[in-house]
Amino acid sequence: MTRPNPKVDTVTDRPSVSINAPTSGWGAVSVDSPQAAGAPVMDLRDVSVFYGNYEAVRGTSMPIRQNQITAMIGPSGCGKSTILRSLNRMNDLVPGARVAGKITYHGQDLYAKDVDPIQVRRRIGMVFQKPNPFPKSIFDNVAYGLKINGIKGNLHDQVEEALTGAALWDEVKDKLKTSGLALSGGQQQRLCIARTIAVRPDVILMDEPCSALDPIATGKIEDLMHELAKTYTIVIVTHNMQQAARVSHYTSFFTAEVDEKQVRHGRLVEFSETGKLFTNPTDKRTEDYITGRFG
Amino acid sequence: MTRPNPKVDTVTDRPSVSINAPTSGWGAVSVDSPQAAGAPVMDLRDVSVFYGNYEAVRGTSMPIRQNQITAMIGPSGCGKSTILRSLNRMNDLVPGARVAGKITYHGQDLYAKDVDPIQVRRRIGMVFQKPNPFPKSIFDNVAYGLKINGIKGNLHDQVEEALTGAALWDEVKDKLKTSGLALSGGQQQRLCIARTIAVRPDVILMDEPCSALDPIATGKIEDLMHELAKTYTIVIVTHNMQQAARVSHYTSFFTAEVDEKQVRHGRLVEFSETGKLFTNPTDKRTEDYITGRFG
Amino acid sequence: GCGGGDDDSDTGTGGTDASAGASEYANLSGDLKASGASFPDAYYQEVITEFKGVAPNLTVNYNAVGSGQGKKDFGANLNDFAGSDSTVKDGDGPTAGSFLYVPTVAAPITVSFNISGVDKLQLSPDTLAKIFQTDIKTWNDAAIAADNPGVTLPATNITVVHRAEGSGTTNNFTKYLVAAAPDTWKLKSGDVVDWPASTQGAEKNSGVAQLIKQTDGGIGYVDFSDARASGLKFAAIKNKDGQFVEASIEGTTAALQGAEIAEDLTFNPLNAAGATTYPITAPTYILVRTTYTDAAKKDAVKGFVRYILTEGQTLAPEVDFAPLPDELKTKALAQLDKIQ
Amino acid sequence: MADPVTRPPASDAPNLTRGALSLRRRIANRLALVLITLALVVAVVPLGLVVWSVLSRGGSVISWEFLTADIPNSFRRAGGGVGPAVIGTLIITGMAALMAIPLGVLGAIYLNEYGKQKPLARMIRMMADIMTGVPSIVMGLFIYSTWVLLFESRSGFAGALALACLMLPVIIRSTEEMLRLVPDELRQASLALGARKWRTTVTVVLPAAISGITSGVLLAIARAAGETAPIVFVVGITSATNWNLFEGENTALPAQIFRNASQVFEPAQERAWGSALTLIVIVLVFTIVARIIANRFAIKER
Amino acid sequence: MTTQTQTGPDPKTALSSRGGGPRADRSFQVLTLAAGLLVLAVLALILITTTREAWPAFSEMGLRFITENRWDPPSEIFGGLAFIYGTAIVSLIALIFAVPVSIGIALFLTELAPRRLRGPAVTVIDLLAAVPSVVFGLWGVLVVAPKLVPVYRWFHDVFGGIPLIGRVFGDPVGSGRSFMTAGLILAIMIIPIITSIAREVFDTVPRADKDAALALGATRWEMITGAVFPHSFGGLVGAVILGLGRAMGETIAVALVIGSSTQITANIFASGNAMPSVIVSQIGESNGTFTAALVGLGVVLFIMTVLINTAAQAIVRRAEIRMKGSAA
Ligand SMILES: Nc1ncnc2c1ncn2[C@@H]1O[C@H](COP(=O)(O)OP(=O)(O)OP(=O)(O)O)[C@@H](O)[C@H]1O
Ligand SMILES: Nc1ncnc2c1ncn2[C@@H]1O[C@H](COP(=O)(O)OP(=O)(O)OP(=O)(O)O)[C@@H](O)[C@H]1O
Ligand SMILES: [Mg+2]
Ligand SMILES: [Mg+2]
Ligand SMILES: O=P([O-])([O-])[O-]
Repeated sequence: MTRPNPKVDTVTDRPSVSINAPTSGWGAVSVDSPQAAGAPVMDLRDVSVFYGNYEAVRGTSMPIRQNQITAMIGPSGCGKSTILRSLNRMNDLVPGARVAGKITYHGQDLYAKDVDPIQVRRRIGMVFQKPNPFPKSIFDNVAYGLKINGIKGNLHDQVEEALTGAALWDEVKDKLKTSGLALSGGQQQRLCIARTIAVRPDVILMDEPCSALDPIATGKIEDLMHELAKTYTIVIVTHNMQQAARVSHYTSFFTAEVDEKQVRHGRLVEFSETGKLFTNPTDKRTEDYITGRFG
Repeated sequence: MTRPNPKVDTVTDRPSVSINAPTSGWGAVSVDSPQAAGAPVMDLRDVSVFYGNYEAVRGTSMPIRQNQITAMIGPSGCGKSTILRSLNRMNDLVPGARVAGKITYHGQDLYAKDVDPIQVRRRIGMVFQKPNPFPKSIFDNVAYGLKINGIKGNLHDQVEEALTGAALWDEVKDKLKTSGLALSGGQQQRLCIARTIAVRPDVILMDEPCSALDPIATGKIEDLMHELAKTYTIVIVTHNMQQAARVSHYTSFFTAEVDEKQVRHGRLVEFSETGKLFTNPTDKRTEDYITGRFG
Repeated sequence: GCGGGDDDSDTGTGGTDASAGASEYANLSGDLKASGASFPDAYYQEVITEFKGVAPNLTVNYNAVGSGQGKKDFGANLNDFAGSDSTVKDGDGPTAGSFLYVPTVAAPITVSFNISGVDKLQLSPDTLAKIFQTDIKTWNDAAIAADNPGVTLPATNITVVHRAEGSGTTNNFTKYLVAAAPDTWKLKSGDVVDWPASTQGAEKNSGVAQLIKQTDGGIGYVDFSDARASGLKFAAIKNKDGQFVEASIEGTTAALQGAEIAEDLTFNPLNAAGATTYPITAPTYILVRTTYTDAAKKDAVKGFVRYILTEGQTLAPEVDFAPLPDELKTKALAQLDKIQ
Repeated sequence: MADPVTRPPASDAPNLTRGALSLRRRIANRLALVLITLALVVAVVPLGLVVWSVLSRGGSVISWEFLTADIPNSFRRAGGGVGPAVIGTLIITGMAALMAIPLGVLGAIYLNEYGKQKPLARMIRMMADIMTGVPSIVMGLFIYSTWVLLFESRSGFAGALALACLMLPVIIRSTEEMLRLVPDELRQASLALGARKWRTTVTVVLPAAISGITSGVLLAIARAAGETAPIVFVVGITSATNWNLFEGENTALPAQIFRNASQVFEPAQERAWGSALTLIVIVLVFTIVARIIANRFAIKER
Repeated sequence: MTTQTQTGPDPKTALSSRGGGPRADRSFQVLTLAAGLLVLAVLALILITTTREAWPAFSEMGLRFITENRWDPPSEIFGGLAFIYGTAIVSLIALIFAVPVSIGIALFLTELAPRRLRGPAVTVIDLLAAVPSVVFGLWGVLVVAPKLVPVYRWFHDVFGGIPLIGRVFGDPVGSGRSFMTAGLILAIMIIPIITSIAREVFDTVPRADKDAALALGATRWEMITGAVFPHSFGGLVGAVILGLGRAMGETIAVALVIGSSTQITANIFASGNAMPSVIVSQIGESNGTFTAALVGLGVVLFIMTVLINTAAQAIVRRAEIRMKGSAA
């Protein structure tokens, strides 16, 4: 299995923002400037997320680059999921959850007053840890998003397109009417991906999408991610360092640190091009983690 | 954190059984003869475990050596827990579960007709994945096993001894009356260990005892294991290869293989002295696994 | 046991006038369980309260569950005596010969109504039968108007209310209709009758009274005592002599004069002749066993019933019941001596 | 852009404002949410009215005298109280609980610890569900035709039997539910220490589930205390307190409410309201205690 | 065994069973089994004794017991169709009102209510559940029924003229004791029952499913229809059936407000009767075949409850297989 290099062919015509620029405000976090990268679709500036009074993640700054796969790694409880869910305002659903700092999406403040979280989520899709197809037929699973969003066009064609895009069409084309729950775990997860891409989002967030799958199914999803990155921007949380190394172009490493008051907060320790992070980490904590000295 | 070498100081006066002897019948499994080891307290010969008609683990042979820590590693579903639970007949409780082959304990067939599983479990204790103290006071948690087994002697002294043995006494001595559930995860797990050693077993089985704990708590349990190995024989299942490498003297690597009928069975691939298994595995599959090429 | 009964009686009944009778009752002790007709309930409860004064050691419980249930309990040995407005038929529970009828009081059954704006109503037996058969559906029907010259009747729907459960009152009321309107009344008589679909049922006399009171346009049959106590208006009924007579004690007493008394002391004062007679007059009985295995129980039953037939009779008018004529009372007292 | 054809068209200037949501979807959502909220109001209104009626009409009746005095033997008579019915409710329900609780808990232990998915256990489970559905009037008929007719007497105990039959399946099922919530790890921990199964069940499983069981039991008792049909059937009636459950007829608050509710007389109706308030308070105490126990001592989630 | 100083007896002998341990285990199991079997025994007894009591009526009437609309005890004719109809119509009315309201409340509690409102709202529902049915009956007969007459009249005046549907809104009975009143009282009674189960059902919908819908850009309502309902179908049917069972079996509240008429009419504002209330009001005064017939109504009611439950279970199973696929 080979680690892909950041895709140079996906560079867009947008001006490349130098993420090392002093204005970026990423402070202590060591950020590496990759030689070639997509323009930032999303941008986190000093983002902290609170659950009630508890600050789960503190001051995170990083870009999410177009048509690149950005991985988030770190020990359990360091706030990876929390940050991920703040990217499409899923945290709005947790009572008491609050985001400080600024998250922009195509330059637009994601948490601005007039922004409708429903529109945000439609554009920034999400795939979850456990495959969670609806208890409906395979077809209806994929068609659901199309229907509620009132997307026009031939429903069947669009469902086929999405299933094809998720590398599942051939396996299910003869049983579109059967329940999505009757599929194997790996197929279910690809169905969930199909469901997500059917509404043609811009960014896809994935929270440990393979942690419930066996190695073979995991391999298929990883291959699919490469494929999807041609069209979509992907952010993936994973516990599995090997996976991050295999699939991502950029990796951010989080850890949980205890402050003066003995409260644990998640912290972004290092964000850089994946190859660099794994072979030549700037931070001692990153190095300890990836060499298995803790976790 | 340093990996301890197999403890030479715990060798007993029993004749050392050469596990490479042709009579051992461990067939394809590559077994390494360690330079120094305890006598086998338990011995598995061609053990298969069935759930109903499904053969979850096939033909496993390996020794469990006295005052040594034997680790079992391998991908999820390969049957590590299944084998572990067959060592103290916990699998009796699963309807339809059945053990073929022979497991001996101090030379006695564990599954012989007149063997009472209650007596087996009293001698071969078990610590579980999730800390599971009883919803009783700390004291009662530890005293429970003493009471039901009608063990004589000063109850308080014995509880103190067990808690001390589990490196928990200092932390809880002032709150023995509070609920065991009020402790932190790591403390809970040590309480469970105290509960187990209170009845003075011979062997302690541990099924991923640290997987629900944070790194600091994990560290403490690992240290405790070394301490316990002076007195007890320990078998530990772990997902965490670093942990196996850190704590165990012997390691067995399991994997799941698909047979002609497309049915998955767990298989013991390699059993050897831990240092050897991690630095110089005999089997290609072991190597692939420990180098992160799958799983 | 009833130790020291004599001593108690001296002190306990000091206030009562009939000292001879008082000492007799004061000896009685224990519990009496009774159940049955709701029709005489008000009267029996009055008697029980008074009786407590002369027989402080004896507790009597009368449970107004209805005549049918009372008879059934009696048959199943669940009570010591039963109250019933109707006679015992096969299958009611008590076996023939095992019990005696003791008539206690009589009272009118009123035809109570609730029509807003109407205070007085006169009904002939035929009209009454038509109303309860739902042949007549509204209050301004010609037949009713004919009975009530000069009264303005509203077009309100008639709601007929009857007893939901089997009842001695129903039995007597329908018996009256059979007797007084033989050509019109089709539903026959009995504890239960096959009421038309749109009529409504309610439980016990006071339940019927409640439902009438709640319903504009309601009409139903209710015992005199309950009707008066609940302030219902009731109709004057045309008697055998062609007179419209309102329910009253006097009308009942008049009806009792003409009633023929059978061997077993049952009698039928319904639709009796006489100008002042209220025609829907019903008797009520207590069923006692011919033999009580428990002597104390026997004495208690005898004592209580004797009290009803003697001092108790004077209480009847207070709660709107008519006492028995002297002749009947004598016979009833004689009946008590047959109890063993 | 690398692949302009499949690229979502909106990505460059995404409209994230609320206006972007179609009117139809917005209205459907609003309307549904309003209706859902309204549903609560619809339930609260009758509750408020009932409580108001019972409080205002029953509240003026209730006094110590009312709660303790004998029941007047005539519905028409004012005064007196419902003391015998209060006592009757308490001792009949208490006796029923005494019978149903141990049997129910033992039955639940069988279902959850031994029977599990065995055919017999499934059958018992199904029958318990069916028994839960037996209309209370049928239970009354059953006790009447077996117990009352056999022993030729209505009594408090007959009522307790009927209530126990009604409670039994409820207790079995709710207790089983609670036993099921006890994590298997606890049983395994105990068994791994060499405890026998019965000891594990008695010393580990039951204590772990005790709060849930207690709260389920109290709710069953509360429900039984309000049962009317079987009481009217098999308990009979008395106007004086009868402490003896086995001899003599008895009465209970629901029966008093029922009898007095269909009376035309004002004093009777007042007694009905007073009894209703008393009964509600009794039932409420059980319910609240059940909730407190459930919340306070719930199995700690981990 | 050098270092194992603690291990007492020689393990070889120690592994065989000691004392009466296994027997104690056995006895305890038998004890619990006996308690479990008691359910079967009682249920069988109920069926046997009630059927035996009812037998005279069943054998006399045969199938006409449930197909004929004539209840004439003096003539020994017992056709209970009107009461079956009454039970059905009253339960139907109760469900029509209670089901949407209960599901609404349950959704409110699980999906909408801010956390601090959730507690009080649950308390309200619990309070409602704590009110014994006889109290609703009391309230129904003394307060509600008379007050509803003008309301019924209004409905009759407005809708009574419509062909066909108008017959449902017929002339209201003067006392207000009617199918409709009984249905409404029952609805209030079963709302907390259905609500509490529906709430549990909605609570078991995996957070992940709801998140999945929302992550696709669904509104809350779309999330409810798309993710919550498909998951809850089986549970909701169960909840409704439990409520229906309670409604069908409710005796006293219905007896007080239904009006005790023996009639089959489309008019929901007319009085009628239901099986349990017929039993409770007439059995005291009955005897012989009449008593048998009333007990027979109880048996029929019981059988109906069981049949409905079984049918519902079958429906749920089929729907669940369709939705979840054969695998799950
Ligand atoms: N809904 C919530 N309410 C309160 N605290 C929460 C909530 N969700 C998460 N947290 C807390 O926030 C911190 C970060 O949690 P998060 O789930 O983001 O971690 P994670 O890195 O995704 O961990 P994992 O690898 O275990 O998924 C944790 O301390 C967690 O307890
Ligand atoms: N009670 C059971 N009934 C039937 N099959 C079972 C049972 N327990 C385990 N299995 C199956 O046996 C196989 C081995 O399971 P086991 O739990 O021993 O694996 P494991 O190596 O411990 O996995 P993990 O690392 O996930 O704990 C799996 O295929 C599992 O599905
Ligand atoms: Mg996470
Ligand atoms: Mg395992
Ligand atoms: O007096 P009854 O209750 O039988 O009418």
